Amino acid sequence: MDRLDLTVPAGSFFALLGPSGCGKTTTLRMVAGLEEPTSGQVLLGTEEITRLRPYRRPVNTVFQNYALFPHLDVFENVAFGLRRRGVPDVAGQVRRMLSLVQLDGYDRRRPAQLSGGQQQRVALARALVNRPRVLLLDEPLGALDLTLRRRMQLELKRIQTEVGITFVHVTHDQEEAMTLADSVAVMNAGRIEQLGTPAELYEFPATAFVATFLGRSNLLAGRVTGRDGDDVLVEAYGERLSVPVVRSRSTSGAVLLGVRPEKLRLVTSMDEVPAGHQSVAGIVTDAAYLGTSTQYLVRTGWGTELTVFAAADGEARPVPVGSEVVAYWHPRYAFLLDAGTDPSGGETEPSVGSAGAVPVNGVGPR
Amino acid sequence: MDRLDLTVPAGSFFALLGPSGCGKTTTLRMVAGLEEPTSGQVLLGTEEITRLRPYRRPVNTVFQNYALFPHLDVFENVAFGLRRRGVPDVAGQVRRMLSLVQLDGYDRRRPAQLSGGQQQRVALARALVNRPRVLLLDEPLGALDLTLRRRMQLELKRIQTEVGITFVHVTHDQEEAMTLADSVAVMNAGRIEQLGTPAELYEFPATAFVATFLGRSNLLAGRVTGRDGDDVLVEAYGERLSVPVVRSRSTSGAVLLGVRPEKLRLVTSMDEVPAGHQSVAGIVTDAAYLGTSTQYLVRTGWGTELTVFAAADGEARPVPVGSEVVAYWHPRYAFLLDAGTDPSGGETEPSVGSAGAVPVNGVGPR
Amino acid sequence: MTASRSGRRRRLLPYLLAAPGALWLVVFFLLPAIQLGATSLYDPAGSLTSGYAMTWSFGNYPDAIGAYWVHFGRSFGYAGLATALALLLGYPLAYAIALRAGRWQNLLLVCVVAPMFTSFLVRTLAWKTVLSDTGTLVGLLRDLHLLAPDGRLLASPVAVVTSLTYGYLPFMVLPIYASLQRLDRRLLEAARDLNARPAQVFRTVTLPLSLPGVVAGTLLTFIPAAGDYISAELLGTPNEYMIGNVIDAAFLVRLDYPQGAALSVVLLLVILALAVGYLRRGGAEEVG
Amino acid sequence: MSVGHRFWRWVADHWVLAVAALVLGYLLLPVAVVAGLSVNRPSSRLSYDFAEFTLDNWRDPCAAPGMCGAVLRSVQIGFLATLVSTVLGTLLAFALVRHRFRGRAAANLLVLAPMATPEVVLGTSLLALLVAAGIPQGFWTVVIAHVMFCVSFVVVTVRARLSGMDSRLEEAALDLYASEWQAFRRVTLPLVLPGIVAAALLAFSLSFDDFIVTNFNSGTTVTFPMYVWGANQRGIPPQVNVVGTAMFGLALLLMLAVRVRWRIPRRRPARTAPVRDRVGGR
Amino acid sequence: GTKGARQTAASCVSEDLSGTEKRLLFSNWPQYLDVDEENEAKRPTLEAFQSRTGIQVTYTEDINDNNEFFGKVRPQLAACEPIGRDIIVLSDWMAARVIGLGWAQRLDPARMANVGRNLLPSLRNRTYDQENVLAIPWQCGLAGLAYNGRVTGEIRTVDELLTRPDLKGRVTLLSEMRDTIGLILQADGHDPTNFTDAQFDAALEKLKRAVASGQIRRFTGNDYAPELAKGDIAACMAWSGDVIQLSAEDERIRFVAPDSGAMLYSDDMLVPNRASHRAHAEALMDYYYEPAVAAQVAAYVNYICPVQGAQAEMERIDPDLATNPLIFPDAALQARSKKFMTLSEERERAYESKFQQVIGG
Ligand SMILES: Nc1ncnc2c1ncn2[C@@H]1O[C@H](COP(=O)(O)OP(=O)(O)OP(=O)(O)O)[C@@H](O)[C@H]1O
Ligand SMILES: Nc1ncnc2c1ncn2[C@@H]1O[C@H](COP(=O)(O)OP(=O)(O)OP(=O)(O)O)[C@@H](O)[C@H]1O
Ligand SMILES: NCCCCNCCCN
Ligand SMILES: [Mg+2]
Ligand SMILES: [Mg+2]
Repeated sequence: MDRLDLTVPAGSFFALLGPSGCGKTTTLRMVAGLEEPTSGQVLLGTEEITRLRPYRRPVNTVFQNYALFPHLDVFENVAFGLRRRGVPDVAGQVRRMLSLVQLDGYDRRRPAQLSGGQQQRVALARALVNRPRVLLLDEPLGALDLTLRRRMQLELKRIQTEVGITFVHVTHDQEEAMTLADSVAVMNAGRIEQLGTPAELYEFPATAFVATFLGRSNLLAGRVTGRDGDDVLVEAYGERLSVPVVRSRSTSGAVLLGVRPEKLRLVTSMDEVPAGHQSVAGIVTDAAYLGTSTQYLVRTGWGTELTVFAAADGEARPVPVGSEVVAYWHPRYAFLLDAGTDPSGGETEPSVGSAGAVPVNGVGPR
Repeated sequence: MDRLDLTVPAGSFFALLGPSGCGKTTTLRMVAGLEEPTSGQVLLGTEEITRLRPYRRPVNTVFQNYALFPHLDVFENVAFGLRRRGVPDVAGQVRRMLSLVQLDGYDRRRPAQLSGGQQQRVALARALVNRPRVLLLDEPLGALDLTLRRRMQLELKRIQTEVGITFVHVTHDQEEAMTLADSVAVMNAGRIEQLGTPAELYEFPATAFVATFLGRSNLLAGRVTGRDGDDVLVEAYGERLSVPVVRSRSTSGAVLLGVRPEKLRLVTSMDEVPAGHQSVAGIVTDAAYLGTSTQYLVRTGWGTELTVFAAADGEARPVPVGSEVVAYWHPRYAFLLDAGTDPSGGETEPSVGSAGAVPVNGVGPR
Repeated sequence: MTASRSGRRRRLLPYLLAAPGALWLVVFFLLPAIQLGATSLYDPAGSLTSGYAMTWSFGNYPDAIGAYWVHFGRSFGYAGLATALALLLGYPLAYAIALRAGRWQNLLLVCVVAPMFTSFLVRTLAWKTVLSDTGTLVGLLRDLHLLAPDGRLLASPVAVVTSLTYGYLPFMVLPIYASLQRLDRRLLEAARDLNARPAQVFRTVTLPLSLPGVVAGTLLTFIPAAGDYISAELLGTPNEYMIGNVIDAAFLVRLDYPQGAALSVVLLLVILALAVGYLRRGGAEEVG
Repeated sequence: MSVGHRFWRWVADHWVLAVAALVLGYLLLPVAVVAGLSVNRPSSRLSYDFAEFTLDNWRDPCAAPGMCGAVLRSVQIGFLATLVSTVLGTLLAFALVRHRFRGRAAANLLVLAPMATPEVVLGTSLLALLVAAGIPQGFWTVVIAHVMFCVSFVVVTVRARLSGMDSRLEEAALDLYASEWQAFRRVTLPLVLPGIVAAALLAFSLSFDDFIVTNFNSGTTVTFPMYVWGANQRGIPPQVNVVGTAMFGLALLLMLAVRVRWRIPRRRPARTAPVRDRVGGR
Repeated sequence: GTKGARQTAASCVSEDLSGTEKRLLFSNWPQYLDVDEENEAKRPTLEAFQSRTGIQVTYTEDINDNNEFFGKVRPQLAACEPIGRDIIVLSDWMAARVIGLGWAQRLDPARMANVGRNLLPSLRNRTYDQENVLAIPWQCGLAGLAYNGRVTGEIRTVDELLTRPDLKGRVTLLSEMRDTIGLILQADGHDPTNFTDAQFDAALEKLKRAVASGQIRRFTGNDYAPELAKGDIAACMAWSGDVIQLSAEDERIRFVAPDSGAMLYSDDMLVPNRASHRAHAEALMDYYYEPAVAAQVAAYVNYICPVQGAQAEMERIDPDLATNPLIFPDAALQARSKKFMTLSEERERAYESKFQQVIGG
């Protein structure tokens, strides 16, 4: 582990987001006490718990694959922690918890007799019933299919609101993190890249990794040429563009100018670009119908492809593939990043289109 | 199996979509010859192959979990089918195929030494190298994480375009089906509910199941009261609404009037509703930030909740929770369904919000 | 509890867990093996009556091998034959139980194991009844002219190999079953889908993937079979006697400990050499 | 499709089952013979042929002089050997699976070695040691010898079960306030128990059945196999077959009971597929 | 190295618990004691002894072969440990060996008046037991040939046994070297009481050829009996009484004392060291030396009775048996029955080892 400082506000729904293998599970395990950090501390409030054995920590975990005890029924699974601590009224607490997760009547089933979603709720109940100060959830929805997953997300959120315990939710699914969390930390290769509310991260990402991992971004490689009042001036591929200072992470040298695909609009000629907007011309090379929106790829004069989402709100007309278009955006939706930040997100797969290093289209919720 | 007629156009990318357990895998297995239909036929072109043993069928499969041979290296995995048929120049064909799936140089690795995405491509190469008349893909991307999954989708599409073989792609991910396929069949409980292009299905679903499974829909329960020229008149909860006849699956009796969430717009008063539009008043009960859009829940006067997606294209202003709003839509985006069609999609999980039977919000791409 | 104390305890734990069993094996397996080696070098002129002196008589080895190489050859021959037969018979059975038996799997598996509770001796004696010169089987074979009118099964290599095969068949079936049971059936479907005929599916996928079980099974069959002497004693003649019979007699009848020990050591070494060579070639992961 | 074609296809699909049935028959034939002889009244005490049906042998199995004593002794030895070897073997298996420690490879080798050693060698080497040490043979040397060769089989059996067990379950227990001991007691042990029981059954069968090692180390102690060996020389009393049949039946029942009680969950191939949201039965 | 195994009365002291324990453990060969015709589990003479003395006798037929039994009890006796038996029955030469090792307890002649009175003179004062206090003869017998007439024709000579092709694989010989070699020596015209190494080697060679040709199925102890009765064995070397007993059930099973000569032996009762019921053992031995009891046993086992006066008693039980030369040998048979010569230790070892190698173990 690199240095990793992570402050989680009490009572919040906190999401830890990052690609596979970036160290999310490892982080959680240190908090739970299942792994010992070689250096550094784990604090709970003001109390240091770094070397406390796991069973002495007021922290519980919902494991990646639930890790339900197969030899115990639902009731006994949930009662497990209570019994270990010898608290009174086990039965009452267990039943209340089972009803919270809407599993009344399932108490005598074995885990193998439950569906994935039900197992997930048992795992949740088993951890929650102990009223831990912090509940750790390690990709609890990773194994569910999309439909069920969305339903369980809502349920998790409801339960967290109801019990008010701090949830630390690990996922590699950006969409899930954004839907659920009050705050999100994006982790990459063992480091926290950015921490904030979903809107903060989405609207003003701190690094190219965040910009592409959380949603998609069109990133244009450029260079800061100067300053014009509250705007930073950037030259990219011969185009002169600008970004407000408040939306700039870097104000000199090589930079990446980012715009989200849904912030781009397409018109057929420069004349139609409204005042105060900036634009780039190109040719539509692909249009994909996505239901709520249509995704266009626009090849610019210098050969890179921009992604544009046109909402299918019934007003935009379809743009045929091959047409010459102008993509424009308002500078207040652009953001400026230090070009030094690695946009690849530590992925090892050979990239597919591989047109060049820039622009990079991350993939994300549309 | 119920009667199941499925005609797949040669050379197309065909997606078979449906919830878990609806019979997608079973259908594919019958085509592949791994299972025998108790009755009915499987035709390939005009040739009947129903009782042909699998090794005699010009059909190959990419299995749900790849099913790569762990004891053979990548080369031998891909060469497997060729060797079985004793074709000449195995090495040349395998290498060409490996380079098509961009795995040159990986031929001596064992499957266990590959990442999920690489394994998936080996599975693809292994099936494709046999130049089957039909390639069956059973949720080949089900096990990949979202990022990798999106990348592999693009690649599948590219390869299909390149080789021109008929792909039958099974998935329960609506988004995937829509992005990839030329035509989509939505399956439910062993029956095909609708078959068409993604746009046809999304824009004019045939049943409530399709309307809610493929994307979301607001469905208002109503009753046809008459006809006005090319419009069908509907009364729902006291509101008088209309839908064009061409967008009506049913023109009498109990019906469901559907509108997609992104086709709804919010304004603060009736006065702002443009002419020719229809509207419903309500109160915003929830607003969820999703990056590309914001999802509002609007509780109507009669107590049901409508979902509204407001694109975050930089123009719409946020609507605070609690405000009184009017949601409006143009009738040409509405559709009318027979109320007899079961909207639940055969799901067995207890539904979470469970405000009532109608409207039903399916979950889908936004 | 301090971290260091519990840490030390945890570091010590594996040793505490392993010690009793390991100690037992050291004292009652390793030490005796060493003593066996020592005994094999005792003065062959000694006797149990007069006592044995340690004279490092390596000559015991050539003497023993010279006198009994035929029995060694026969042991490995019979054991090899029995192992091959057990594989031939055991594989289909294991295959059927693992992949084709459905809900009968448990019952069949138990049927393979349960005869081990009916003492090996009792079952071998049952073979004696079955193969008896005056029994129905021999009568039938004679009537069918599959056996000469005065032909017999008992007291022949056929009887001995039959019994060896029989006796160690479960040790062949179980590991193969275990490895077939682990086999991912989807691989078989994938192979069929890739135009492999049933026989090809077996040869290219099923068999290679069950190889660890085959390797374990052949070892667990061959090793005890090569040392067996009950079958030869009860169902064979002196012309079928194996090295086990010789060792047994050397220790219990002739009371020639040095020679018996030398024979035992040779048997052990040959088997180890064969097993190691086999594992190298077979590339198995682990026995059992 | 012609009938003949279908027939051959049926044969192609089913010949393995036919072969398996034959092999199973081969495996059970001697047991059937033993069962048959257990209800036989032999024409004379030297005869081993089927003469007349009777249940006398079952009514009074101890009528064969000395046999019941031998069976009892074998059962005692079996129990002791099973108990000791199961405990030692289980501990060893835990050490080998759950811990990395110096000497682990050697311990592994030590465990496998007795399985790779023919029984005559095991028997004679122990005999050589006992004679050299002047230790008289008898009941206890048999127990010791049996424990020695059972331990390996116990280790292998328990280890298989243990390494198939998800170690996250133990972590989950620790996370849920169980101390290491409680995690072992409440989670690990119950989950490994079927493996331990299977190992114990195996150990018992190996001990009860053993002739070769026992023959070298029993002195004048007569176990059931030793008894059978001796009885064979003077004509087997039919009651021996009663014991053989009863043991088979008992084992059958016991093992079926064990397998049903701990319906060993079919080991699924590593599951990465989406979990089906269906109420899963079998 | 290991130490020797010899014991002396001083080094290995046995305690007699007869006073407190009314038990006796008696190990014998199979078919060596009378059995009730009606109920095979009952042994009339033994039961009479038990009811007369109140001593509970555990009778076990677990001696099948001298060498095999010696191998089994050797470690214990060498270590001066009890072998769990109060009386064992071993053949003359093996009894001599056990006595030589100091493993047998001395008996009290005063408590065995019948023995003193009725032991046949030819069995008294033998080299290994000059005073008749260590090894008391149980039975004597002949080793000869036997065949099952149901599966083969008559057999008269040893050579037939070793070479007749129709018997191939259905012949057993005795694992008792003295009996098998003795019979072959006689068949070759030599004298087993006095032969040379060369003669021994020739006999052994003949045996070896028979084995190699597959003629011989097995070398047996007493265990030829079940298979002979069954017919899996057509012909064999066997002990007289056993076969006569089988003849009683199936008259086509016959014993043959070959014209070339049979082997005569005696099987003796010994009380091994550490056996703890010596007094009871003495009582039992004395009991079986009552002529009436001896006759009763002889009438069943059909071996040569070592008890004087038994023949007279036999007249009363079964006059036919009283004149059966195989039980009460006549001069003719006596002339044809030879004892095996007493061997020096080296000769014994050399012969045994050569013989064992041929019989395959
Ligand atoms: N900062 C770090 N320094 C060193 N090693 C690390 C670091 N972060 C993670 N690792 C190592 O990387 C590997 C993967 O980590 P981990 O299991 O925590 O990934 P993850 O983010 O949970 O991945 P997934 O999404 O696949 O579950 C582990 O072996 C861990 O030891
Ligand atoms: N039309 C049908 N009639 C009868 N049984 C059916 C039908 N369709 C499916 N089934 C049964 O339903 C079960 C699940 O089917 P299948 O595996 O094909 O589902 P799936 O759509 O592939 O699900 P998943 O998305 O989870 O892979 C199977 O046992 C199959 O036999
Ligand atoms: N059935 C009793 C046989 C006794 C044989 N004793 C062995 C004699 C060896 N010469
Ligand atoms: Mg993880
Ligand atoms: Mg499926």
